[in-house]
Amino acid sequence: MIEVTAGWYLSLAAVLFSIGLLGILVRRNALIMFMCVELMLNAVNLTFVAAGRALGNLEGQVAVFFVLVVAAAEVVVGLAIIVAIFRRRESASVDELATLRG
Amino acid sequence: MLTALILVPAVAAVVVMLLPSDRKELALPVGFALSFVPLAIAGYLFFEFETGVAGYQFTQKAVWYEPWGISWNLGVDGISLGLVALSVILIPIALAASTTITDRTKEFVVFTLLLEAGLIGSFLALDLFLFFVFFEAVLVPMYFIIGIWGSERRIYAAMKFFIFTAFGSAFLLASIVALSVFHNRQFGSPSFDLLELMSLDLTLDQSRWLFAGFGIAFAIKVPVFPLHTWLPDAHVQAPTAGSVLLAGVMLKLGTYGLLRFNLNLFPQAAVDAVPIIAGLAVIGIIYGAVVAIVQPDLKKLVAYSSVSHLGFIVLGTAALTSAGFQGAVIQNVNHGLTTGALFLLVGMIYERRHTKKIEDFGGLAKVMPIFAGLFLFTAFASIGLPGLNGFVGEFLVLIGSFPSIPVFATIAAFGVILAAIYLLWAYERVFTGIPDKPENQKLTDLNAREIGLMVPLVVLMLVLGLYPKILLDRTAASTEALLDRVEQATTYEVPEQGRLADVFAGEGDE
Amino acid sequence: MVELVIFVLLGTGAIAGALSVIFAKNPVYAAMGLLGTLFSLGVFYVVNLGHLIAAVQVIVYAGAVLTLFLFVIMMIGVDRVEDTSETIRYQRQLVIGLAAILGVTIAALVIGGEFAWVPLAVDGPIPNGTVENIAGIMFTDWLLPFEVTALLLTIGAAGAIALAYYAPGTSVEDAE
Amino acid sequence: MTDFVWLVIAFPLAGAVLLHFLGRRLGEPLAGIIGTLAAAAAFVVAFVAALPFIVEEGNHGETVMLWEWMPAIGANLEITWDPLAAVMALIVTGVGSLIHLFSVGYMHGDERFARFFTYLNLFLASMLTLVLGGNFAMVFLGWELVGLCSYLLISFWYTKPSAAAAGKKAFVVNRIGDFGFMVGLMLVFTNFGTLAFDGIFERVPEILDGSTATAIGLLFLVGAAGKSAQIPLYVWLPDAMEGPTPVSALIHAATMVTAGVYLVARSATIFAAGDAGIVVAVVGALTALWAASIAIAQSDIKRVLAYSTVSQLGYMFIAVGLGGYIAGIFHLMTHAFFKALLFLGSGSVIHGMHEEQDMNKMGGLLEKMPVTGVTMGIATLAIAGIPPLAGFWSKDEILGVAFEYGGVGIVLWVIGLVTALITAFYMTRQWFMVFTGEPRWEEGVDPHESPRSMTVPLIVLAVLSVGAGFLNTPFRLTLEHFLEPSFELVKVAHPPEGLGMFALLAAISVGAGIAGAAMAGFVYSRPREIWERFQGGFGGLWEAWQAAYRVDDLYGATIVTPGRKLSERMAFDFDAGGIDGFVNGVGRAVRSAGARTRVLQTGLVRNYGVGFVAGLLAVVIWLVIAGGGV
Repeated sequence: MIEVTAGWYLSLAAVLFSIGLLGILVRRNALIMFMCVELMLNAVNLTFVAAGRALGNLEGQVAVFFVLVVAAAEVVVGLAIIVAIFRRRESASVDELATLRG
Repeated sequence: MLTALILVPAVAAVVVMLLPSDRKELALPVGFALSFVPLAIAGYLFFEFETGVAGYQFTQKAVWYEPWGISWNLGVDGISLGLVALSVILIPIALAASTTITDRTKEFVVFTLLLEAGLIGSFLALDLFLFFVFFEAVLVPMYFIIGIWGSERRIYAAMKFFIFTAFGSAFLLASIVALSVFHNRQFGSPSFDLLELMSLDLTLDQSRWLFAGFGIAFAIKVPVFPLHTWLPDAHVQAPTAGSVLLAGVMLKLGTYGLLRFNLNLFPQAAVDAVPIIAGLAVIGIIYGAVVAIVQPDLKKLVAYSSVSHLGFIVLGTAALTSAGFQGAVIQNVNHGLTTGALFLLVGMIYERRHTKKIEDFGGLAKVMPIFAGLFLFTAFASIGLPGLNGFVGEFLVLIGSFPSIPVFATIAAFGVILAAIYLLWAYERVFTGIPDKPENQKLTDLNAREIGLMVPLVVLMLVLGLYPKILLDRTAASTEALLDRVEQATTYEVPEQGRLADVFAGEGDE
Repeated sequence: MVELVIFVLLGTGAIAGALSVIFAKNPVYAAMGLLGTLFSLGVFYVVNLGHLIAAVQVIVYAGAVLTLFLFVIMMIGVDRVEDTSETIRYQRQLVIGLAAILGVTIAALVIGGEFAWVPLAVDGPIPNGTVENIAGIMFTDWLLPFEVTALLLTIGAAGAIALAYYAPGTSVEDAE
Repeated sequence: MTDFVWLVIAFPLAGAVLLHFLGRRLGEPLAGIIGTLAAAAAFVVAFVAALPFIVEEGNHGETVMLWEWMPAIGANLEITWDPLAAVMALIVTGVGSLIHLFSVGYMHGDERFARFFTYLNLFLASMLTLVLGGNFAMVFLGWELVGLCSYLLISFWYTKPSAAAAGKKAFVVNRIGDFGFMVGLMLVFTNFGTLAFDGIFERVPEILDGSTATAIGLLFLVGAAGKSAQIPLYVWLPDAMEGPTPVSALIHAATMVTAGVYLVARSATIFAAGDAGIVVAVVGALTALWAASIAIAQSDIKRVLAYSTVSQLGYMFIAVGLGGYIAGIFHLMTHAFFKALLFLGSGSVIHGMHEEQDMNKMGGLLEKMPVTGVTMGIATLAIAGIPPLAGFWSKDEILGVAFEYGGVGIVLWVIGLVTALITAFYMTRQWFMVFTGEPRWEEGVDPHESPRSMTVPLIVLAVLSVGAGFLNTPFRLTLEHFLEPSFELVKVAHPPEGLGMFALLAAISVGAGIAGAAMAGFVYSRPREIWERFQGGFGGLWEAWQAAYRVDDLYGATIVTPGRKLSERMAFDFDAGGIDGFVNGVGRAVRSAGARTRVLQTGLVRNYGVGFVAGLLAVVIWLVIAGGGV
């Protein structure tokens, strides 16, 4: 029988991460981009956990814990910004926000 | 004593700055008066200077920043004495010539005095880092003088002048730092002291590259042929005082640098580079003169004539003979006097007619005889008429450079003819004939102030022309020492008539 | 054997959820996709002995964060269908190109066995991710990060309020 | 013994300085008188200082040191007082004083009267510096100052554009000559290590080899040609007639133009060591013939004399070139007298004719201006070489030297004879056109004799033109003995020995002279139509002579205009366009590069995202490959 090793989980995490990454580039809606960021963070968590298990200690899970906290803070602030901008621009499309053009 | 010579103008600048702003008219007189103090100090210095002593005199050294070996190290010798005297003489004259500057006179006087401090500092500095600081410090006031009080395209000219020189000094800085690094590698501690750096033994490649680094910065400053296009613009746009100081003293930073640093620090590279330097110098002489002939603008004509005359100085440096060096050193001073005077005169006519175009003038001699006489006198001094100061420098350079680089000397001698052509043709178009244009008819001749300005310069031109010994004796020892330094440190030996036995005539029957 | 089944099933579920986040026309469906992925990851944590974080994941992430998302989506009223057409020139082609390269690289790594990470021969049982164990480590070695994250959260909250604060009477313009 | 000799220079110099500052206040006649006194004082001092050479035999004179100028190169302000210097000083101050006296009358009414005498005195001082200089640097000092004074005096009436241009032309052409002289000096310095005469002339044989001596000689020739208006640098002298006539008399006849001859004579040892002498002689001969031919057809009274001067200087060059230094100096002296007389005479004619210079508008002036007419007649006979006048003795000695030299000398002798014939022709033509025949002046012009202050110098010079010849006749070579000490170091060439040969050569040269004079007299004493027919006989040649072979246009076309075009190209295209263009180009390039890169900043987050991811990928791939991955 094929034994599921940590490597599998890592490759799955890699796939998820790249999906999240490309998602940011594709979608114009700020919220979707935010979800993609969340996706990438979760992929990282997966790698932490898989590695923790492979190495036989719990450090990975503690790290996941902190990543979660950071993600939460980030979502809170991000959404607040999006709401503020939305109130101003009536659309959540990122492309309109190009005033800092060169 | 040398520190005083540098600090006094700086303090004077601060004093003028602190003048109450509502008493604007006070700035110029106070500045003018204060500028006599450094003149006095320099005068004392000039006469206390012992002739026949090759090394640096009145040296003062104080450690500035130990870890890098930078020290406030000052000293004067034959080569820099003349230049210090020249700057100290030209500053009061430049200030006195700028009474027509009415807006922001305070800043003008402050910048001029700072310029003086920077100039004297760079001529006295024996520490390369200190020299670089002053070398750059001099740029800023001149940039503002051209930029604020210049004529119509002054911003362009000031910007071009600044960037051109800054481009050069970038190489200079790199080379200076490289030198101190080599010193550190060889002696364990970095040092910028000129004397210590002279004892460095660099590989031929290293000294060639460093020679090029120093050379480019000074070549731009001189200016040497291909790098000269900033000079005419800077001169045409600069106010009278600016031009006088720019041509009179600032250009000499380049020639002084070549003599002091390039030859002392990299003698072998200098000897190998003689054909290139001499070639560029000769091109400069001929090219500067040829281009000057057809210049429509009087100030540009004088600017190009400076390019030509400075070519002689560089040729003297490349000659590597006693007469060549002496000629270069004294021509540094002479050119400052003659070109400074020419710019003063052009400034005077500009203040009256507000134009510098030659064809706007005509027949001025009838209307302004004194002005015409002074202009002719200065023109002949600049052409190098014997009996006036221009001749002494050029003749020494030509006589000095013939034994070592005969072909270049002959071509350079050709420049003497071109000088006569462009100046006399300009004189003819401006002064002779009948004053047909109405504006020219009612021009007033020079007033007492203007004549007073010219008197010291005229006297100096005559004195240096007929009795140059007072300066030649003081420079003789240092130029001989420089020649010995080059000869010992390289395979080059001075040609048969290059070294002059009776060069120390000064001591003989004084 | 069970682990393999779980891996395959939930792995595809996670990927499907992720893809739906990107390609869903309606943001709400995207949110649901994300919820699916989060849930499958939670299970994976359990499989990898991360019991506490699985619980936290499900409660905090799926519960709080996602609801916040939904709340914002509803508030902004972007729940109508969006056109996912691409406006920036070359953007789509570039992304496809990058996706291709990314795919190839991951494939090469997986095949090359780069991820085939055989677990070490651990002496003794692999500790279980129970609350005691994690708390033991967190409050000893990792105390400083813990405190810092606490502070981070309070700042996050304050920041959110400041940004979204909409004092009555101030017009939209000068609220900037 | 003669340490007061520096006074010779000091007097005119002091006069110049005094008149420069106080001239305007001294006013009309007084300034002139002071000027003349200064010149006369210099003459007296020179005369007194020259006595020892006459009294004791073989006195070499000595060098008086004033003060150190440029000791490093052996150039001090020092005076070498020897017979050669004495003769030159006497000529310069003597003729100078007479011309000063003449100018008092001639310049009457000119508003820059005092300034004129300042320049004249300054000129005397500089010429004396040149002649008395103890080293080549002093000679060069005098050389250039003399050029300056001729510039100031030629363009004295600077309101006349042609005068100003003539002044500039004179200075520039002189400057070209000075270039040659300067390079020669450099060569001298490189070989001898000093410029002082006593450090050079004794050591010439041991230091200079043939070729260097020739090189130095040729370079000195360039300088001399510039100053003494020989081919190709003579073009400035005819234009120099723009200046007042006394100036032409003093500078462009008697003194300055002889500087070249003096230089060759002074550095005789250098010329003897090499074979540059022959070149000098040939140049002299060609110039003599060339200028004489031009003088035939000139209608301006002063231009005839100008070309005649160029021609006579050619003679002197023949003499000093072939080693006949004494003959050259002798002709220099006699020429100074009668040429100065001719110029002053023409000045008095012009003065009388109210500034009219065209001979066609003169004629029959003899009874109106008898003194001028007679004195100019004497001078004409002298220059034509009619015995017993001075011109005959000196010119004949030169022809003798050429004849004696043999080989090339013979050719030069023939050219000399032909030139003598032509000289006699054009001088007599001038005399007849001006003083005989029916008057051709316009109305309102009533010529009158010049005042006494102008005629006295004419008379004195006339006497000298007659008497000077006897100074060095083959029977009693007084001048020879006087100048002997100066030329010990070199073998001086002499005309053939024996009275027989002398008589033969003299007969030939006098015959040529008389033939020329007779021909001119025959034609130009008759009415105007005869002239036209006679001049028509020469066809195109006459126009060519009149237009001086269009040499000026030739120089203009080959040197001046292309030179100006070149400098315009260099100034406006190469410098402004090229180098400046490059510098500005660099500025523009930087600005446009900046503009282009600005476009990359689109402001769109997702663009940046793409960049970001691409970078990330590159790193990952690199890590994988480099990290020994796959």
